Amino acid sequence: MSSLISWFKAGRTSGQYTLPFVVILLSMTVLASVANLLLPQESIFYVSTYSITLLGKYLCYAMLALAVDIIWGYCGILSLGHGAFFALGGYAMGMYLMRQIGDRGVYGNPILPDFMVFLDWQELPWFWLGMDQFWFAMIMAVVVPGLLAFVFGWLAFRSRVTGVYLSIMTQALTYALLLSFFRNEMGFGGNNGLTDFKEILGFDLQSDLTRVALFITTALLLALVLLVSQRILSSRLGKVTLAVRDSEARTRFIGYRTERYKVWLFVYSAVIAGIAGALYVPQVGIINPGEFSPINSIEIVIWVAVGGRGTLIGAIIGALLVNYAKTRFTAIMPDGWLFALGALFVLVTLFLPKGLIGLYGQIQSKRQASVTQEASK
Amino acid sequence: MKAIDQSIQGFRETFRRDLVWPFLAPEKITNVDVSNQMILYVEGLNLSFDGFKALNDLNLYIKDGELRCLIGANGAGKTTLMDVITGKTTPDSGSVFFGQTHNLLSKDEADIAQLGIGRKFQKPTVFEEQTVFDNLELSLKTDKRVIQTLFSRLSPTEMDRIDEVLNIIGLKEQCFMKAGALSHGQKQWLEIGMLLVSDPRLLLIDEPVAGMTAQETERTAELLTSLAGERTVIVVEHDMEFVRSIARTVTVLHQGSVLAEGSMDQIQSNQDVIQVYLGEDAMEAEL
Amino acid sequence: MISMKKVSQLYGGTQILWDLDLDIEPGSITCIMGRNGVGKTTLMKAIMGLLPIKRGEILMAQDALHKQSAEQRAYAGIGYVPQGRDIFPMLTVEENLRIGLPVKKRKDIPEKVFELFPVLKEMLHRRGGDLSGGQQQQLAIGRALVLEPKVLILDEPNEGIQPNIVKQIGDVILKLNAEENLTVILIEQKLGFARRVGKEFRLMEKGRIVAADKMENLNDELIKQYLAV
Amino acid sequence: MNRILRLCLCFLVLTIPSLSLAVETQSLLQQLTKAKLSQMPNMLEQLEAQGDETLLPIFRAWLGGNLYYKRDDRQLLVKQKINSSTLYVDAFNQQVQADLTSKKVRKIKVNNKLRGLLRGTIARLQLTSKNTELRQAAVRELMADLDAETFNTLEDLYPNEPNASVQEMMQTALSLYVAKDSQHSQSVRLSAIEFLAQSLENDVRNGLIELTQDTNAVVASAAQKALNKINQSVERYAFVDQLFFGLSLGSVLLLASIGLAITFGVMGVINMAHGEMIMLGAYTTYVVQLIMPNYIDYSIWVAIPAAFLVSGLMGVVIERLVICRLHGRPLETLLATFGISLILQQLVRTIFSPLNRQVSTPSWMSGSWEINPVLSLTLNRLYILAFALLVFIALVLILKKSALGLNVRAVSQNRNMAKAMGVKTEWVDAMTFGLGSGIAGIAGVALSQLTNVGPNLGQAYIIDSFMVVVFGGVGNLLGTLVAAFTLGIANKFLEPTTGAVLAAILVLVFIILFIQKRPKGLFPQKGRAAE
Amino acid sequence: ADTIKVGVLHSLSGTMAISETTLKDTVLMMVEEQNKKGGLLGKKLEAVVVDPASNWPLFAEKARELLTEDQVDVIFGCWTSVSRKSVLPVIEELNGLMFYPVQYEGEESSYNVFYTGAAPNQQAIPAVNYLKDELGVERWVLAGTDYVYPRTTNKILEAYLKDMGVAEDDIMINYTPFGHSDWQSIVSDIKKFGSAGKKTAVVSTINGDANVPFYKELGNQGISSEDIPVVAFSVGEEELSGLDTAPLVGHLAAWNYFQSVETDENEEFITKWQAYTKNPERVTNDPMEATFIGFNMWANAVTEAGTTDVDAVEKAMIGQETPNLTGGIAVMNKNHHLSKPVLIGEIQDDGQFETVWETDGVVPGDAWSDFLPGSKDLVADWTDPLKCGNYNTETKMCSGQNY
Ligand SMILES: Nc1ncnc2c1ncn2[C@@H]1O[C@H](COP(=O)(O)OP(=O)(O)OP(=O)(O)O)[C@@H](O)[C@H]1O
Ligand SMILES: Nc1ncnc2c1ncn2[C@@H]1O[C@H](COP(=O)(O)OP(=O)(O)OP(=O)(O)O)[C@@H](O)[C@H]1O
Ligand SMILES: NC(N)=O
Ligand SMILES: [Mg+2]
Ligand SMILES: [Mg+2]
Repeated sequence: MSSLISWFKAGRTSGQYTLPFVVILLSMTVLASVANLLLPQESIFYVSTYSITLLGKYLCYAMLALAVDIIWGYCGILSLGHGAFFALGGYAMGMYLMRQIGDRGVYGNPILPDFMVFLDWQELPWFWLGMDQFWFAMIMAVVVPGLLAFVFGWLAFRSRVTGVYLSIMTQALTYALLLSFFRNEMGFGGNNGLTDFKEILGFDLQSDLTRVALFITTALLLALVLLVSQRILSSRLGKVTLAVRDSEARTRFIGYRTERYKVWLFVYSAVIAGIAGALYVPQVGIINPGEFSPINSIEIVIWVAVGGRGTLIGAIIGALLVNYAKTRFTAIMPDGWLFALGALFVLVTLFLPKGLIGLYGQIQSKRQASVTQEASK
Repeated sequence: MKAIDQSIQGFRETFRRDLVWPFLAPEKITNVDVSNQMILYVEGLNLSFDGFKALNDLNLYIKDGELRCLIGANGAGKTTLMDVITGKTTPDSGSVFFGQTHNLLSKDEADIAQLGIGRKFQKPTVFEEQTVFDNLELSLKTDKRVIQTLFSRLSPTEMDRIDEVLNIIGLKEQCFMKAGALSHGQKQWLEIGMLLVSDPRLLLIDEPVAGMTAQETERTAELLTSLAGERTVIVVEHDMEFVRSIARTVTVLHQGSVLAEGSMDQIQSNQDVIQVYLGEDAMEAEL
Repeated sequence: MISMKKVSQLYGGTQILWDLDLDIEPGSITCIMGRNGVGKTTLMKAIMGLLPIKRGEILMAQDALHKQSAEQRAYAGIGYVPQGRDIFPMLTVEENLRIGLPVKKRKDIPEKVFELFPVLKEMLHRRGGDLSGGQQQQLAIGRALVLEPKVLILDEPNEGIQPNIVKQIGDVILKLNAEENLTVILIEQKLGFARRVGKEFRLMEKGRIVAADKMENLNDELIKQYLAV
Repeated sequence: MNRILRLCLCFLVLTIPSLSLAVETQSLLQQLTKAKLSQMPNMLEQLEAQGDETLLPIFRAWLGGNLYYKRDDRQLLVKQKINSSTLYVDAFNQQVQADLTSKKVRKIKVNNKLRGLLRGTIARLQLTSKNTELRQAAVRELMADLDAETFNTLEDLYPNEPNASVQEMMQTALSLYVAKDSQHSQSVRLSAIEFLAQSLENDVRNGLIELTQDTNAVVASAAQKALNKINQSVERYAFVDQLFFGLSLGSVLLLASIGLAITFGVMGVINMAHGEMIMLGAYTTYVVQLIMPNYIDYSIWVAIPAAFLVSGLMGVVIERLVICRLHGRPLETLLATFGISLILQQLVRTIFSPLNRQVSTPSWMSGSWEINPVLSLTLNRLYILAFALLVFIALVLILKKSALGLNVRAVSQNRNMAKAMGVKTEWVDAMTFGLGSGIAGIAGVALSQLTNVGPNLGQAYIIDSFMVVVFGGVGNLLGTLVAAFTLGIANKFLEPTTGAVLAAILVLVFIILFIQKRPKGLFPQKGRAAE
Repeated sequence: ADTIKVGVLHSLSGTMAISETTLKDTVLMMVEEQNKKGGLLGKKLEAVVVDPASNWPLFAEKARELLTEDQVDVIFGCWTSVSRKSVLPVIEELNGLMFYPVQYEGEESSYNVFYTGAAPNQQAIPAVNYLKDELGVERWVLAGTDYVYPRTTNKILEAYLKDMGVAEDDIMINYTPFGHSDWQSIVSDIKKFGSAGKKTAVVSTINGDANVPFYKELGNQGISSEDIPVVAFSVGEEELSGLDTAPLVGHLAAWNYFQSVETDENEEFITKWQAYTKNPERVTNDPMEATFIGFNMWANAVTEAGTTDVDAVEKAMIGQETPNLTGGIAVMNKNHHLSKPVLIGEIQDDGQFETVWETDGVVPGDAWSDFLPGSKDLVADWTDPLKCGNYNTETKMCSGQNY
């Protein structure tokens, strides 16, 4: 019995790196923030506002990758449409920020955003009502993606749409939303989307302090989401999730209503994506239908794969790394960066089948192999 | 006015908590009604695949606590019958009742499993990416709703139960090995183990001893016999020695319907059975 | 016919086969036995070339088999009936059987297959995956016979087979062995069958061959030592 | 209308009669070289009044933008293209003017308005042409606004017209004039309207619409009746038209997705580089046309096999270098092929520049097949529809009848077992991937005739391709066919009422809902085996 | 710094690379040119090229990178309006300077941006006038890609046409998604719409990639320019180079520049460009001219101001005059828009345009349209005392922030 308990403890090691990772993440965040706010620009340790914004954006992507990893890595649902939830969260935030502009828009209309004025809209569409309240907008930022995920997931999982069929349907979903949001009639600013934000909760979006605050908020939320997800996934629910991934039919035969597990996990993941989107918008300053584009969603999946799927930290690292690579490559070799990025994807797939995180395991198992070999001699 | 009334009525009906929103519906805690001694009623089952009749007016009654052997030629429909009972396949016609009240045909796999019907598949299917331990933990008889699962803890009794089963199936050493890395026979055992921890009312066991050595076969026989009484067990096997060692009643399926039913000796001397299944000199060949 | 010298094999970090030696005489029927998980299937896969071996060599009539790919070994005359059957589920029975035809440059499925397993003829146009377990097993053997192999590897061929067909499979093996001098390597757990069909036996334990002899000499002591739990 | 233009052009080259023009006319023509665009309509009128058929070649050259003059002495020239070399001949005496470069000449301007006028002029002059088609075109051109003078000419010509259909066209034109002309008696007008009711000519319809407002109530109601009748058949043809649009869109979807049906549907590789294989095919077409600029008409026949080879070889290379190392890891193929698609796009951008490349349409594929005035099917799409079906059938045959087809399926279902059965899995993989990619390349040839040949070509089709394959049911070629045409037709029947954007959205929503009913596509793989 | 840094913010990959790469090369050519002349203020120019990859948030990020990390003195960049909208807050926050070289929908005037492309009144309105007056067009198809530029332009045109007494029934408006490639139904609808006996024309604000299949379909369905002329605002020489133009002869485009215009400046520019790209077939187009004008004006303004300081340069920019490539002088107005001539050209079978009409003089770009209810009272004037991008002449207020 006691031996079993010790096994039991030993068996649940998947989360052992989470806490150290969170600690590193948060201390880096604090250091960067302090370096930005307190150090003089001339200091070599100064972190520019550009870098802070960039880091903030990366962290939003990391959260998005985390959301995808939860359902793809752990539940086997390959969503090629997660960008949609991200974008919906982003739009909710964007609408709030848009309303915050008030009469400081170019046409000086206190109610209507500029794009409505010059397209001759007479009044605010109903779905814009209440979006001037921060709390309401934030509720929408999680409720709308969550609700969409719920409806979509409920339909799809109940009908047992699985595998590539599901993936392509999620893609169809985001594609349909892309086309819809492009339409100016929708009332979301069409292709231009929402931009030209001024302030959030009364704080000037262009001030360094606000930026740092947003950055820290993102880091904190990312850490929180990571911890909660880790907790969920290492509970028995996590095991059921893995079971669903490996053999959904078998899981049903031992009495789990797999579709409910999938729906809730999908909703959870969509909500995280929505939160990531809401954090993303004030930091990059624009939300437009491009975020719905299927290619974006595919890229998210790729971040996860590069980092190592089925490992939450891997997803985060993958998102950070790929996006950092993108930033560097586009600046260093604007004409050839796609070669580098493409090659990166191919090479990671070929040589790091379990992603960057798997590299660690790969090295370890090599070492182990040589140890056993020696032992056998 | 009436129309409005009706639509309100309809609306109410649609939004009855227990009907439309399966997510919100309270989980039914059920008892199997076995007041007639029977636990499983299979009546007039028909099922065809593209014209091929896999089940043909099949009738089968299983007593509560019985250990029933189901034999029959390859392709007779044994596995298909289990598929129907466990909700994997829907028959063209017929009825399947669990106890007197539960119509299995109107339930899905998870419901049926939660009613207490457990199954071991012909081809061992385990969660390959998870450890043997986790495979067992997942199969435990617990509340399997989402929220409850999220907050569940492994209780000491449950741990003891798993420990016990690990001993029975002889995979204690492989406890934290990924189930995918087990050999074929080990997977068979693991699946039996998963069945054991789930503590079902009715066990459907499809070819448990395939790929086991003689001794292991014996052990399995013991195990199954010990299970019967408390539970009801239906075993499908082609190993006649094994069948004889456990069987009280044997049912022979042929081309989707029951060919013969009786004690092992009756069956072994039944000419039809010998012809389509056992072979003329079956017993000598076996030994 | 086939001889293995000091073959070692690993899965990831765990070694399964340990410097294993094995000799199979031409025209023999060798029965390989051992408890679950000792590495029987692994050994067969190594012979077939489906798993790379870490060390050692596998020879077939002087040819270095271990240097060839699996498909070359099929051409060299090894037929394989895997454990778990591995039917191509979405191919019809006929297509399952036709796969191997090019090896012998044949156009049609040898009639012999249908003589041995008449069910297959009935089910010719059904998908392999739809067949019952036992039917699949027959298909798997039939499929290997299409290759007209010199060595036939059967990994627990009787798993899930109805008694009269088990007998029939036994007869088939004996017949092929007698008439065509087919070398058979058979993994079998059921002693009765092993005794009836096998001429030689090899006992395995923990990735090694621990006993090898004529079938007559398989005594209770050995059984108790290596096969009992 | 283009046809006339082209006909004119080829006539120019063939018939070069020397012109003997009145001095007056010559000097008027000479003035063209100095005139402003705004003065030209006036001058054209004068020219027509003075001249006759002999001026036709000059008018045609003018219309086609081939009338030039020398910068120095303002000599009037006609530009001619013979076998891709340009030469200038004197407009009057047909003497070839040697070593005139484009720098030394100037074009006589022609604009839209002038072209319209020129066409009228040419038509009037051409009413008596020997060529039946030209005559017919001339009548049609003049039909809309016949003036009294032309009416009389036509009336004179009518009885002697040898060709029946030209005669009918003339009668239509005459009837239209009569029907509109209140000078004629009511009964004459009514019978003219009755005749017009058989015509589908656009001008007739417009004329009748006008007539429904006629002061003569009887005529107006007769016109309305005739109009209703015409509208009925127009609607019927409109339906056929729409169906054709749907089939055509379907054929494009089919072509785009059919290669994917192999690499993804059969082999299970989530091939994000499929679009780039199409793109390579399109660029191959471009290169082929570059190599044989004088044989554009035949270039397609070279381009099809070339594109198949180029994309196919690229497919084989990708398979050998990357995909083959990812067996049993289908999801990873998504990642790797996405990387490859990025690389290929950038490669094309580097080699060919990011700009679109110009791929010409062979003349036999341009224009449309005019069945009647309201129904004409564009030739390029007609050919592509037929081509798509042909490719589909060929592919089905390959997969069903050849050993390759059987082997691929076996390999994709159980690689190890296939190996054990002596299947050369590596070769099969390479060939299959090559085949799928090669077919994508062929699709690229077809698409180059319809759309941009640029680095983004592939991206534009990848989503649709996956959608079609999945909607049809993965691994089912027939499903791909049906799915492609279903989506194409659905889209085209929605578009007129909803607009293109909404139609696309609705089709997507339809797919999402449909999949709920059939979670494995239109033609799912059934049975135990599929689990 | 010992160099003057010129940021280039054009997409080199993704959907917009097709159009924007050319502009990147144009700027690089201009920089090289200027350096041959000895640079500016005694310093060499150094181009800093980044690739925002047709990704709108990335435009903002890259703009910030250029301004804060690379410390560029000026940015030449953007094509789509959304990319401009995306970088605008960044440029204003960091007080950068950007030149935007593409025709756009107007309704904007920022202190930090100079608009060298055409505003709707420099392209759309003259084109419609031409169609109406010269070709007698009575029925109008307004076809566009579904995004802000076409929407706004069409709104303006619709209002304008209705002002001129065109009936609702005689206007057909159609929007298509980006990259729309199946034009069968729409072209067929246009054909039907145009066969009602009244002269019909299509005003096309169809964008980039969708044009090739659109024109191919026009050609194949046999719609000739005499029947239904199409006048486009987004189709230039570069777009035509991807097309066989033989069937399209006579269709129109309205721009401020055509390659075919014969002036010495233009000839020189084309020669330099073809030499720079080492491609004698390479074409030029309107946004290139806009870049050319913008660059020259900036260079002059810097010289005049003696510094690259944004505020000084901004001041010096207003009133700058630079020769157009098509003749005449372009002037930078107080609203940061140019005065330029408007040309209308017909497509020729060699892929060039032939000018068939042009304005007598230059037309000043109007930041705020007179035909939109929300903006007809707005004016932009960046000189004292107004110093406002959106001054409301009714309420006498400068709304919101400084643009
Ligand atoms: N989904 C299906 N599609 C077509 N045929 C099927 C399907 N499922 C089962 N069958 C056929 O139904 C028959 C009964 O199959 P079943 O698996 O129940 O047999 P079984 O009695 O379990 O045989 P075994 O002892 O060999 O396992 C077989 O002939 C099989 O081919
Ligand atoms: N894919 C794998 N990865 C890791 N270990 C494996 C893998 N497959 C098998 N093994 C291990 O290798 C050992 C030998 O397996 P093998 O399948 O050869 O046994 P076997 O003798 O055929 O047993 P059985 O009689 O049950 O079929 C087993 O202990 C098993 O746990
Ligand atoms: N400004 C444009 N053309 O988007
Ligand atoms: Mg069975
Ligand atoms: Mg085995």
